Amino acid sequence: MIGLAGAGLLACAEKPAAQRQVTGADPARGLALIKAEGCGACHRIPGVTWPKGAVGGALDDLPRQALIAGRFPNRPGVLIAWLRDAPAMAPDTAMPASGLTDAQARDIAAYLYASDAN
Amino acid sequence: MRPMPTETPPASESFKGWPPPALDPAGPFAAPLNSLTWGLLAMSAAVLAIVVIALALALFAPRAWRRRLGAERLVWIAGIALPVVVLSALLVWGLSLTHRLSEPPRPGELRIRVTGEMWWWRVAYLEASGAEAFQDANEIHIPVGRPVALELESTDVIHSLWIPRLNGKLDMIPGRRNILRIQADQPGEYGAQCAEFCGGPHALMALVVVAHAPGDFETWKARQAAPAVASPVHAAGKAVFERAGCGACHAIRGTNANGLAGPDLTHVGARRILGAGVLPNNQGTLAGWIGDSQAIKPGNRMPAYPVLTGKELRDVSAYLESLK
Amino acid sequence: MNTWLSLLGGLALWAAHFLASYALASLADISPYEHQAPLTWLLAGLTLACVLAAVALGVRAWRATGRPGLGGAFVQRLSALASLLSAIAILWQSAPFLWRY
Amino acid sequence: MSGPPPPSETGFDTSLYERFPTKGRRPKGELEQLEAIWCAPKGWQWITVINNNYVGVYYVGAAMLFFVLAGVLALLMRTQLALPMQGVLAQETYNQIFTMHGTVMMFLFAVPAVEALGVLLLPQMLGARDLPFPRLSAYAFWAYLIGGLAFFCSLFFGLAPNGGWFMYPPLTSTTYSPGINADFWLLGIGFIEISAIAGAIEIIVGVLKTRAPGMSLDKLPVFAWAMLVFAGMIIIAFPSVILATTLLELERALGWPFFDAARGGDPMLWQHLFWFFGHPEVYIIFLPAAGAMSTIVPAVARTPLVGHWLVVLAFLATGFISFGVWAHHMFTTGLPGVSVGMFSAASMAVSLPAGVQVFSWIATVASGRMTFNAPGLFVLGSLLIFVMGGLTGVMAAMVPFDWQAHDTYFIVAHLHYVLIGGMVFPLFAAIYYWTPMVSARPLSERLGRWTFGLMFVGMHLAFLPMHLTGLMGMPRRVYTYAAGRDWEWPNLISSIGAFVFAAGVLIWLIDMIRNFRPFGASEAGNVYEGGGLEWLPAGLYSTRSIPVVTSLYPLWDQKTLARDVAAGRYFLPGAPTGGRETLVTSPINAEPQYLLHMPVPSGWHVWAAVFTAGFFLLLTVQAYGASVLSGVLAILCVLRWCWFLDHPLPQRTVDVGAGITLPTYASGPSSTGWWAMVVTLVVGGMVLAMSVFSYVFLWSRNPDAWRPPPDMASLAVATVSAAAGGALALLAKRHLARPWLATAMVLSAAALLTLAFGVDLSSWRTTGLEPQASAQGAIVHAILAWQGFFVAVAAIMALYVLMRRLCGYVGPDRPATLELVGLFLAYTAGQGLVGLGVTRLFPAGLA
Repeated sequence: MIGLAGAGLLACAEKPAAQRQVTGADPARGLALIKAEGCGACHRIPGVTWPKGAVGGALDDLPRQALIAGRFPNRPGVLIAWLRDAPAMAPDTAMPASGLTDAQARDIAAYLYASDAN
Repeated sequence: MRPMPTETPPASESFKGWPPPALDPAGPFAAPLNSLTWGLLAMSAAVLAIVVIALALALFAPRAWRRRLGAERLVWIAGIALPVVVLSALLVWGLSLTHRLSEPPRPGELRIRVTGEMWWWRVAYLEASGAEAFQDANEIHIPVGRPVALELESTDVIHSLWIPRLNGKLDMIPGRRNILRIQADQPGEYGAQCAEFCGGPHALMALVVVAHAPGDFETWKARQAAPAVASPVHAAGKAVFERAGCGACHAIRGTNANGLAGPDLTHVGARRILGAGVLPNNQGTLAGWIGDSQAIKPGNRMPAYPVLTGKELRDVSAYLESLK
Repeated sequence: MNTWLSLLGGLALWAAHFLASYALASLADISPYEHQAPLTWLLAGLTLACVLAAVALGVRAWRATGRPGLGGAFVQRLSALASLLSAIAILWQSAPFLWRY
Repeated sequence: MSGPPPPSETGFDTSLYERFPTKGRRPKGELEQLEAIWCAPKGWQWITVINNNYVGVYYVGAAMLFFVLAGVLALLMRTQLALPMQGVLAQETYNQIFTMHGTVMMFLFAVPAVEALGVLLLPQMLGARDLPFPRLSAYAFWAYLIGGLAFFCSLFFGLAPNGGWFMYPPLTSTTYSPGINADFWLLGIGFIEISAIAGAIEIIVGVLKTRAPGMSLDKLPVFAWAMLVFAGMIIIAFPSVILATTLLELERALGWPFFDAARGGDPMLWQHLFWFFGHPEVYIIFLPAAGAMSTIVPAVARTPLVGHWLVVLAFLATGFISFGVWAHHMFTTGLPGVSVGMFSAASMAVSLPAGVQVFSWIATVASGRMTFNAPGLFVLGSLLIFVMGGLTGVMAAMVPFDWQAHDTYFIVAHLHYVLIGGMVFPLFAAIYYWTPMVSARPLSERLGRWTFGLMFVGMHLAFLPMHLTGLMGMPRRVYTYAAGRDWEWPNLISSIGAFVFAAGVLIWLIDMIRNFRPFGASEAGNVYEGGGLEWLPAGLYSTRSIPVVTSLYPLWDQKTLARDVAAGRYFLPGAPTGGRETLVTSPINAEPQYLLHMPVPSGWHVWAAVFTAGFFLLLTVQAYGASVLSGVLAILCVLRWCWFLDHPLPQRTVDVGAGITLPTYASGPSSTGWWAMVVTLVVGGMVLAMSVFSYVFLWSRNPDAWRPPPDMASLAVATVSAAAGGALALLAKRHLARPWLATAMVLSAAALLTLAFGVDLSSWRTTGLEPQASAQGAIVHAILAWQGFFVAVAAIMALYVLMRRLCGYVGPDRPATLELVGLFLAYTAGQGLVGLGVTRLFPAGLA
């Protein structure tokens, strides 16, 4: 009985904030792109067991972070622009301009936002 | 909701595990090994069948059968006569094949010296005279259809170069030089792995053999022999490269970086895989590797560079990626 | 003592032949081409000698199984078969060296 | 017996055997006196006990403990490899764990387990009261237990070796393994080999000299044949690994470049030395298990073994041919073509004897009525798995296939099939078959079937897919593997199989905890109706009387034997000299020669083991002072232990049964001590032979770098003094009538040997040959160091003889001590001469 009650309590972990949703994008394709680009070389990304780079920030709880890279408001539009060309937004960042298309950036953003849902 | 966390690092088709590379020859040296393997598997299956049948009969057959089976004669026939015949045939097949496959390289063959280092491969393309034309790392480029003599050496511990689809493996032993001859019949990429335990990240020491059609092998070779082209766009990156002291270990022909400890980076941008089979090759992974290679390939000899600012890291990785 | 000698003689001959052919093979592999022929003949002679000795030991032991010897027929039969099998093993082992072309 | 009786080996009149079984009642109190003499240990005494049925059970228990520990390591490895790129084990931890799994399984489980089986079963099986040197096997056990546990605990400090169980330099040399991890392996394992050799000497002398009267070679049980060949192989093979570990330890500690290519050494020398031991070792592990199989199959099939003499020949052939195959581990190192072909031929030939044994088992099962009890199931499982392993072995013997399969998971699959099928399953069959002999309750059949089922299925699930992963390109000893190469599903299946196998072992453990009750008043007895002497009713004193053996399966052929033996109607019903004793018989026809007086439990061998282990382990952690102290204490304990020996009894001859009288003292070739010394010197000789091989090998690597030897004068002086020393030592025993003269001769012999060694060493120093500078310097100084070690032991022995003389223990009535010291000193002289000859006359002499 206690186990059942405990399980019940767990179920009501708070839902991700509504406004960080990317419409019309496929997280699965996003994960495949992350691996092809090798983002794991600098970042620790949930769902990528290896490599777990330590040069960039960990992206485990990106959906709950207020700022992207400590500088920009964490909203889908800003994240997609950042993914496509970070140096244009912050000249001193180490994150290179990835040259991703808008659709690719949207898939990756969708995956990162959905990454802590389970 | 999220897909299973199977990540696929540089899945260049060279590392496909299926069909098993040892049974999927792509050259004249590997083909006889494959046929020998299938012959041996057939022999083993046949002998195993004989033993299982004999055992089953011995256990469950009617009394008359078992009495015939239960005599010393079975030991003489199945235990001595049959194996001597089978093993003699195998010995003849094995010795002739060994002899045929260990001919020394004929003069005029392309010579490449591959040196096993602690956890990466130093590849030096040699002139006919044996002098070193230019150096590369973690990749071997060969022309299709021609045998190539790989001179295997090691400066530290024992490694072993194994390209399953082109030939068997051969060890790289300090103080000795072994010749491994390979030949690819089709253009393409062929995966290779270090097969002798060499400590630390031995598991992450892979190599790719790239077979080119004769035409573009010459063009590739010419471009590789040329020194690095200094483009003004990446002057900032080049400056960071020099200031951080990378030239102490790495060499870039055409610049004053002439370090010999690490791999030659003259055309690092053109490499298919970074870190001896570890990362895809683009500016992002270059930055990640330079920033902290220990997190990616623990125990490797390159120190981490936390001193570089974000912009410097981005500049130097852009500069290196431009060295195609 | 000769019981042990006849029992292990054949196998000891095999061991001696193995060491000799290993030494000759190592010598052959590092010596120039013109030395190959004499080395091959040397080993061929050695192999022949060892095989004949092993067969002789085997036959002597086989003939002794009738007479009451030390250790009885068991040891005599064992010595005979051990020697004959050693002869086959010696021939088998010299194949790679003698048949090199 | 058909025809005239066979000629007598020692002049003993075999017709005396007709006097047995004797009639009439035994005198009162004879059995009680026997039980008092062979009393069970009480309280702390269980540490000092030396009976083989105590030490044997401890030994098997310790070996199975290491089996379970190494098995847990295997489960950790399989968890790490279940999925690609796992983080369960860090890279360094995985490298240490896979090295420890291999090393513990091969050195701390496999060889000791089969040796323990021999120590436990041989005396009873041969009809002897105990092993000839019970304290030596107790010493070997304690040294093995202490050294093994300390070696295993290095894992918990992160100091475990991480260079693979074969420790190839240069990876394991100081440059690339600076820590003391490698030293734990080199000193720990080198030391464990000494206890294995001690056990082997014990078993050789036991099988040859302490058999029941009448047990001639044709009536020797097949398990005893296997143990004899097993011990002989240890004597020839283990010195090679002891030399190799010593050389690598010298390179690591003092910088002598045996394996450092830059300074003239060659890493291939290690591979030759290691595999010359390595491959015979796996046959050393296989032979006793095959002997146990050939004993259990007739019992479970209830019919004599078919082709008994062919199986014995298979043991002898395996024993010899296994020394000609070592280089099949080195096919991919670029060995020249011809020798590679030779080793391939020998590697195939060595599979022939294994085939003979398999078909002999099948024929025996066919000619009998098979019972599917626990041992029966393990026997069938072992037969099937071993055949599959043997077939992949023949495949790997083919050089071109080995170029593809070497160092891949195909070879991991092959070695596990051969070792589990050839050794682990027969060992479990032996445990189920012989437990009723030592435990009050047999193990349960129901749990036995579950154990077999899970282990059989688990084994195939775990190791069959590995054949495939090997051909798919997965190399050995990788702490992880990249995804996307399709290696995931076979590795997952292997990991599941490993856990199923472990479940089987767990059920076996539960079965042991519930049913295994050793050292009780009574044993469960002959549950599976075996035919050997070990099933005679026996107490701590083994059988009440030592029977005359007339056939290969005495219990099957003589129904009344058990009753007569228990009633004391054969040899030695009581204890004629009032102490522990057994009969010593001749090697071929087992004719009684003399009565061996055996030691009583004492603590000295335990202290000697503790301090010997202390010497090696303190040396590993570089506590040099404490290590030297521990070494000196070990020597003192051994000398105190020897002080008990060689005291002739007041009664020169005694009646050992039915009026047959035998002497109570013997020396020379008929005595057990003489044989033990000769076998020990064979071990020394093998180390010398491998040193000479190393010398010639290193010379062949760079002949022109070899410097000329010192002048001929020093050679002449050293040769003369060494030869004189040897001659004096051998002649000393002839002058025992004047004890002072004999002692003086031994002392002067030791002095001459020391002089010869001093001249040799100093003349080499004058040539300025530095051991760190070149391979020649290293190997010459290594040979000198080995000779110096022997000269030091010779000096200790000479001083020991002096001490014996001062206490009046040197005289014509006890020639044994002087004879054995003479043998040792003569060998040391011979070894000195060989060392002089090789280092000075080769190659200088040829030029």
